[in-house]
Amino acid sequence: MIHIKNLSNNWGDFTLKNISLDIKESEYFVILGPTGAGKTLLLEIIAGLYFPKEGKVMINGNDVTFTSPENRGLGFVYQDYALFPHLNVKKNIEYGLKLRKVPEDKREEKISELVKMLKINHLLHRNTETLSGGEKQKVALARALAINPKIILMDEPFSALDENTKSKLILDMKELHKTEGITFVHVTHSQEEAILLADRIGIMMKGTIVQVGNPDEIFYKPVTKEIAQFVKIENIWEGKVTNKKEDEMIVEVNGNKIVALSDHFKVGQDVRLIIRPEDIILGKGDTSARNNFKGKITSVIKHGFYYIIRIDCGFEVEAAVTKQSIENLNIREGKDINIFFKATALQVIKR
Amino acid sequence: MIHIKNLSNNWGDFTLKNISLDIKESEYFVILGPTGAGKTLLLEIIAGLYFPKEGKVMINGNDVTFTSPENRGLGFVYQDYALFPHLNVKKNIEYGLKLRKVPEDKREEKISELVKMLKINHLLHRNTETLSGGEKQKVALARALAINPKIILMDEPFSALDENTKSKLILDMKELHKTEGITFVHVTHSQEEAILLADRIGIMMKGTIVQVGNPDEIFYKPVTKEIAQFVKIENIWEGKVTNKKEDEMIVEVNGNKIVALSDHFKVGQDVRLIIRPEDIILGKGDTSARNNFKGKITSVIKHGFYYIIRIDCGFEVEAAVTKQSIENLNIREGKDINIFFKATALQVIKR
Amino acid sequence: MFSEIRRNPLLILFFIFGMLIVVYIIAALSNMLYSQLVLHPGDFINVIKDPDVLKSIWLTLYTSFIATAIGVILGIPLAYILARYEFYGKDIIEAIVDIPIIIPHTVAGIALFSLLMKRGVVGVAFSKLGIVFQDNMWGIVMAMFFVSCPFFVGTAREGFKSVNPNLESVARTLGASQWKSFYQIALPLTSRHIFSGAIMSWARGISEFGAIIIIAYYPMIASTMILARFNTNGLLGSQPIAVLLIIICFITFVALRLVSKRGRRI
Amino acid sequence: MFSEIRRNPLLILFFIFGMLIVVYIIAALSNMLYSQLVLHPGDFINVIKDPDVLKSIWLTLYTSFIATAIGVILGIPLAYILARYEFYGKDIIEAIVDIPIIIPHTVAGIALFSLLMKRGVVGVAFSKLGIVFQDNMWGIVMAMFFVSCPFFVGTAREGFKSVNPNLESVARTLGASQWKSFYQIALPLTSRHIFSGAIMSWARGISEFGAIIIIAYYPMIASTMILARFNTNGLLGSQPIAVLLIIICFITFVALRLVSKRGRRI
Repeated sequence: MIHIKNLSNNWGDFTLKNISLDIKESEYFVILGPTGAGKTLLLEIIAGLYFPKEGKVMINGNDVTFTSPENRGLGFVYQDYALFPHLNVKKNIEYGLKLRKVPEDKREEKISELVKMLKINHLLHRNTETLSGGEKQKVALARALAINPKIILMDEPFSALDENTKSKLILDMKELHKTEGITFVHVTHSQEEAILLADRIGIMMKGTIVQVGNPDEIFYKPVTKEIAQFVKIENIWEGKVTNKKEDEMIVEVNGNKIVALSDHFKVGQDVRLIIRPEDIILGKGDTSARNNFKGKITSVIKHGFYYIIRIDCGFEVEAAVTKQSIENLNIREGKDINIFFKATALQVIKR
Repeated sequence: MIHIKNLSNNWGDFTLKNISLDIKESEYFVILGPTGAGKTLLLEIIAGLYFPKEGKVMINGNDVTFTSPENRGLGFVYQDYALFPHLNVKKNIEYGLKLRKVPEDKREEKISELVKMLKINHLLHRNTETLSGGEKQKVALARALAINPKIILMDEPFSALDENTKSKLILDMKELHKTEGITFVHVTHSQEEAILLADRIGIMMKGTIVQVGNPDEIFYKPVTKEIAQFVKIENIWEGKVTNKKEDEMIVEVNGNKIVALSDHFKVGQDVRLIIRPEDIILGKGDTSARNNFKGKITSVIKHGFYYIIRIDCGFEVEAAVTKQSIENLNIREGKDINIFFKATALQVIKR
Repeated sequence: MFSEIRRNPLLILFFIFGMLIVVYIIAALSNMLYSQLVLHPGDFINVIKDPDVLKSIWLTLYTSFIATAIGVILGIPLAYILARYEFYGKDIIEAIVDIPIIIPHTVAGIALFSLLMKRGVVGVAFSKLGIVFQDNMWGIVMAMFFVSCPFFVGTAREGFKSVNPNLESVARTLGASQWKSFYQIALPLTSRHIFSGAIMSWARGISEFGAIIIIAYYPMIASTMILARFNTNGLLGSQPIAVLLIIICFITFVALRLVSKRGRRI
Repeated sequence: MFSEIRRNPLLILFFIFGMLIVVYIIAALSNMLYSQLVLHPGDFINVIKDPDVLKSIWLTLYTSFIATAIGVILGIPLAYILARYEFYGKDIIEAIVDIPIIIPHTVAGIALFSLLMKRGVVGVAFSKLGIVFQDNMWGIVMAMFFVSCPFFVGTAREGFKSVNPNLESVARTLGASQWKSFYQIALPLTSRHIFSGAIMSWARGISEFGAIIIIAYYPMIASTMILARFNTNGLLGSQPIAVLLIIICFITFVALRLVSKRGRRI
């Protein structure tokens, strides 16, 4: 659907470096990265609002690198919604249809279909400035959907909303994506949005795409230390391969021997082990786990629905557990505890 | 420490209505509420930046309702940090000390102690505009701490920071509170911040304080439906008391009989039952639970480290479970499942 | 604010200082209006009936209107470019556009006279087309345009800057050409700034004197008439014209303000 | 921007329209400077040596400086109050402060003459103190102050508005009185606006002519001198003074700009 090749640009403070990316038809693709990574600029180049210095943008097999935005037929939703303040809700939604000279009855039909789908019928004659954030977001979406785009580009669409509104809108977006079969490209710095919505995620850092994959690949198998840190994995252990047999190997971390899948690593190589805190199991568990360590609990901190436990096993381990586990295992600061994890849950990267 | 009595005010769009509040010495008190609740105005009245129309503010037993801010000796940290842009980091921190005519050697001593504690030694001669958000936050804190305040007021101190910086600063704040014994009053709309930091929480909605308690009281026993919704409890069931014996009662919800603690409710009374999703247990469990229902799973959605499961048991139930439970119980949309919860985990309120 | 003043002696001091400016301006105007309309109403009524005076006032309003119209037509594109784009030399262009504000009025008059007089570089070219500037209505228009256009450009530029550029970007993704996104989105959203910039420009044109007296003493605009009568008849002969001019200006501005305020609500 | 122009015919059109204003202003100035400095340098040198001309230019710069100083002292408190507080009647005060901008210059002259002349309401009081305005330096100062103070107040007000009020609030919680938070925080952060407002006010004072010629034909300021020489000796006699005045103004403004830019870095 969208094919980007060797794209480079610099615009003010933002630089894009040699970006290549393929986004498939009907995919919900999330570009995830910290602020300042150049995500918005990439989106605006896909929309045709800026032209790149180098590289190509293809949509449906056509080279559109220098096509004007009005001839691309993409929907665009900005973080600040960018509703036309001098037009009411209906006229905002209608704007693209009028430009296309769609006759009035067809326009009315399309609008009533959209407002029904997004449940904003009651807002149709309201002034845009009187709307709440969530309502503005829906109107911006309706306006983009009105022109029947094959692709919708969204720039941090939920970042200005409160958490409750955001959760509801995310469910609506999932539904919309399921029923309409539109390709979504969604830019965000929020991992939560990415997990909830993405079919695939592209991680963008410092002007370039550093990893592309489905959410499990991104969150369980980050390919660099920086990505691991960005997706909030504190368990990053530096070690060295000391032994290798068939498809397994031993990695020594601070004198502890950890079993991992061998992949293409060699004995003597310096590696990093990465594992998500929810893959660390506490207490009497699962005998199938080869990695089994004893440690002392150094801190217990509540985070919403779960607790983050830090354990010193000779290397620092962070685990995420539920309230029930805390109660069942009687977890407290200073206590000794056993931890387990599977060799398959470990991601190994070079360093 | 801080005693507020029958405070009322209106300032522009914000109104405070009859607020009474007691904040204890060395307490970390979080004022939690949605945007527009008037939280900042309340903080500014405590600081003396605005004077209230009615009511009293007492600090340490002295009536300071109309005392100028410069005579209150409180520290104040704004959401936008409000660092003086024409002064460098050191001069910002030094500002309050110079006003107090502290001699230079004592000033240097105090500053070096503060920057050591907050780990910002290396920033001392930097221009404030070149700092990152987290660094600005620390400088603002150092500046407020320099005057040895007994109380520090913070207005949404973390809301402009990215998630990683925020998590680190929250740990630093906990440490600081533990070692310094200062009373903190922290205004926020983020439940996460409140859970992580608060000794006690005051929930503020529409210009008034609606509940005060420790985090467990607030998050497990909200006293109104609005608070329950604000702390993201979807399990709010409307029912009627049909039976009562000793300290237990039966509440009928859509024909289902739920056992709850009777408290002061009467047979025939309309009530609401509230329970957090992590208190719902799935599968073969715990025989001590009196409430035991069969239902069908209607949705399974991943949220970061846990999953939110919706179950239809004749009434809508939301449960939060870990990845391991999902795997062990083979949870999938459309499957039947048993749920359990304790009578003691239910919060019952009038309606 | 008043509840704060009670607790704040500094504000009282500031208020007293600040009010001196306001009082000076009010005193100058009310003294003139009072001494004319209350103490000497007869002179005022005679002036209203004087066709020469009325003609000069009409000429002033009319030429300034033309100058403003030219400024609006040429100024909107300039303001839009200055608000929307960054380019090399933009600072210099902005500085040049502001020159007429800081240049002494008589110096502007000399410069324009030298350029537009019958023997002047531009004057020669235009006289072949039958357009004369020296001692002519078009000279007045050109002088007014020179001194007033920076006010329009500055206000319109601020207007365009205040329009979120994402609005035009969205319009373009919805199918609007650059021209349509300009006149359907940016222009209507800047209408209040354009209107108030035009009023300022018009007022500036009416108020000009130093530049005009040099390029066109005749036909007499109101200011020239005031000075001429002041030199021959003193205050008695000139003050009624000044009062009439200011009353007409005030009524017009207030009316325009009201129109623009009503427009805001739509 | 230039890379965008290639793909955008609308921008080219806008650019051409917009440039007409810029070209007009450049043409007027460069024509005057060229014809004087290149074609008639001798006249220019004679004027530089004429003590009457030099005295009039010095008087202009000097009186405008005094008018600006008064405006700064009275204007800072007013600007601060207008920027920081909301109160009943604020709109009206803001409108009154802007009146001198829209009022025709000769009308301002008549109003001030009527107020300050020897027989005028204020003039009588001050003449007992030995201060005369009519045909006197102080009349020039008062006229310049009248027309220039709105420019200073407006710029300083924007300056104070741009200072985050939380900065002053924090300063107060740290122990600063209202006065200290004003002069240690708000004032230094507004210094650039205050400086550029003062420059604008000074420039406006220098450029004034219509109001001054009525209240004080003598002592002659530069503009009056230009008109007088124009009326007796035409362009040849007046243009050299205009060129000299504008060169002095430009040098001063550019120097002040550089000083203020260097100040920004500190």
